[in-house]
Amino acid sequence: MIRVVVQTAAFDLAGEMERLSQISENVGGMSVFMGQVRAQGDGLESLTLEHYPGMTEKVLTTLAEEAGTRFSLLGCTVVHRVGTMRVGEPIVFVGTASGHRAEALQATSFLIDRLKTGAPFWKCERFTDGRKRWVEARDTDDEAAALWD
Amino acid sequence: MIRVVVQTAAFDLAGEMERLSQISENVGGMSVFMGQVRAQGDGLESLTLEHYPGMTEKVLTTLAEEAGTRFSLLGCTVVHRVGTMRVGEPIVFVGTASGHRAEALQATSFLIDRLKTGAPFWKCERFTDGRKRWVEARDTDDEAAALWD
Amino acid sequence: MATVTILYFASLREQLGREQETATVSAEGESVATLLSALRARDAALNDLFEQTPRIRVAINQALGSFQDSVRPGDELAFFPPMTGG
Amino acid sequence: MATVTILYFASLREQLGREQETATVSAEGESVATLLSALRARDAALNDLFEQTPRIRVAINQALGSFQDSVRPGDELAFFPPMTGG
Repeated sequence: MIRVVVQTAAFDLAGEMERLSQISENVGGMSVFMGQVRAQGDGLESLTLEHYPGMTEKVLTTLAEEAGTRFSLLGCTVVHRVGTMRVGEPIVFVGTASGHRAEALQATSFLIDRLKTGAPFWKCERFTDGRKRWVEARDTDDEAAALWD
Repeated sequence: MIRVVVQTAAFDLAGEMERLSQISENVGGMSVFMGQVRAQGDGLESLTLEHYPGMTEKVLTTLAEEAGTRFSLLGCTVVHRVGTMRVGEPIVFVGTASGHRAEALQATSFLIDRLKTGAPFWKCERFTDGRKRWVEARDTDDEAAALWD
Repeated sequence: MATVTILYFASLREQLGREQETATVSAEGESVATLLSALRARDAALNDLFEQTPRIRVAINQALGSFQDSVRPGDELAFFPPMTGG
Repeated sequence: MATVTILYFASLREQLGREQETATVSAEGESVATLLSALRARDAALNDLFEQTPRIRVAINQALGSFQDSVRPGDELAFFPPMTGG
């Protein structure tokens, strides 16, 4: 019921959702979060995501297992892209399926909040003028993750 | 940016998500909730959804507008099916797009909580043995909706 | 004739065996409760339905209202049980 | 020889100009902090990097750890800045 993937290719949104929705006859609600590269009005062209192969998969699997137990999930999928993505392109897919809506919605929030600060990914921004800059971690992300402790 | 549809046909999940994700270059996060007919171990075969044509669209549009303002959304889609749906079939799609994840996630919860008790839909269950039964409103749904007051 | 349209939905519609009817109201308007009393006084089935069904909701011109709200000629009234969408 | 592998990620990797190296540790194990002090004492670039970069994290065998944790021969150590995924 847990599916964790780290890949460079864009993900198959419809396929991922179809899989989750059909994982059990007892699925009553599915919740999905998708993050994508956002234009920021400062000439951002693309993001390059680096990760720690091996550790990434372990952390995401542990997070998905924790979500599964904590929110009684029937299914849980995390797909995270690495490599270079342009503005408008998807970065991450988090999907959960459960009997009732509250569990699925909460589990998705939990996963994306925890993933942001706990999974070994790093974003480097590239701008149209050639500059590049490593994204700095935000305190608000740490606070959001800590709310689930 | 608001899209409200009441229809008998199954919805185009991938199309709805694609539309939301591309609604603006400033979209950083998209959140989706999908509700579907859940097997309940009691021989449920299908749900028939009745609604109040005219009022339904008004209520859903008002809800979507409120969500848009309250959570600074860039896009908001509600698609609700009516008619008869078998176990495993989708009933409702709620999708929101915003600059940051928290707004999108909260807006989706708000919409589905409010829609459950505030939009004029009624579910009638049909069982394999031929019985039918109107679904009773649950106090927990009223409580969930009231949390957003 | 000053009339309002009355709609019934879901279990109310089914138990009553009709989905729509017309009723006469005064031109100055009267409350939903007053109108409903008059209707129930001359329709035993409607009276039974309202007696047996808890938490019936009313909508006036496609917006949720209360039984104390006024009804005016031309209004569309609807009665239904608590909603169960989503 | 009792060695550990050390990996550097993101801005650390980039500023240091390498992504991996090997270091010798005692068979009984020593803390990450002790090992790091020894490495910094003989590598000015590494010393500068740790002096200039706030909040560097450490992972031991692909799990987040602390600078007080022990390192043993064969371990995989990684240093990186706060994570920014999602």
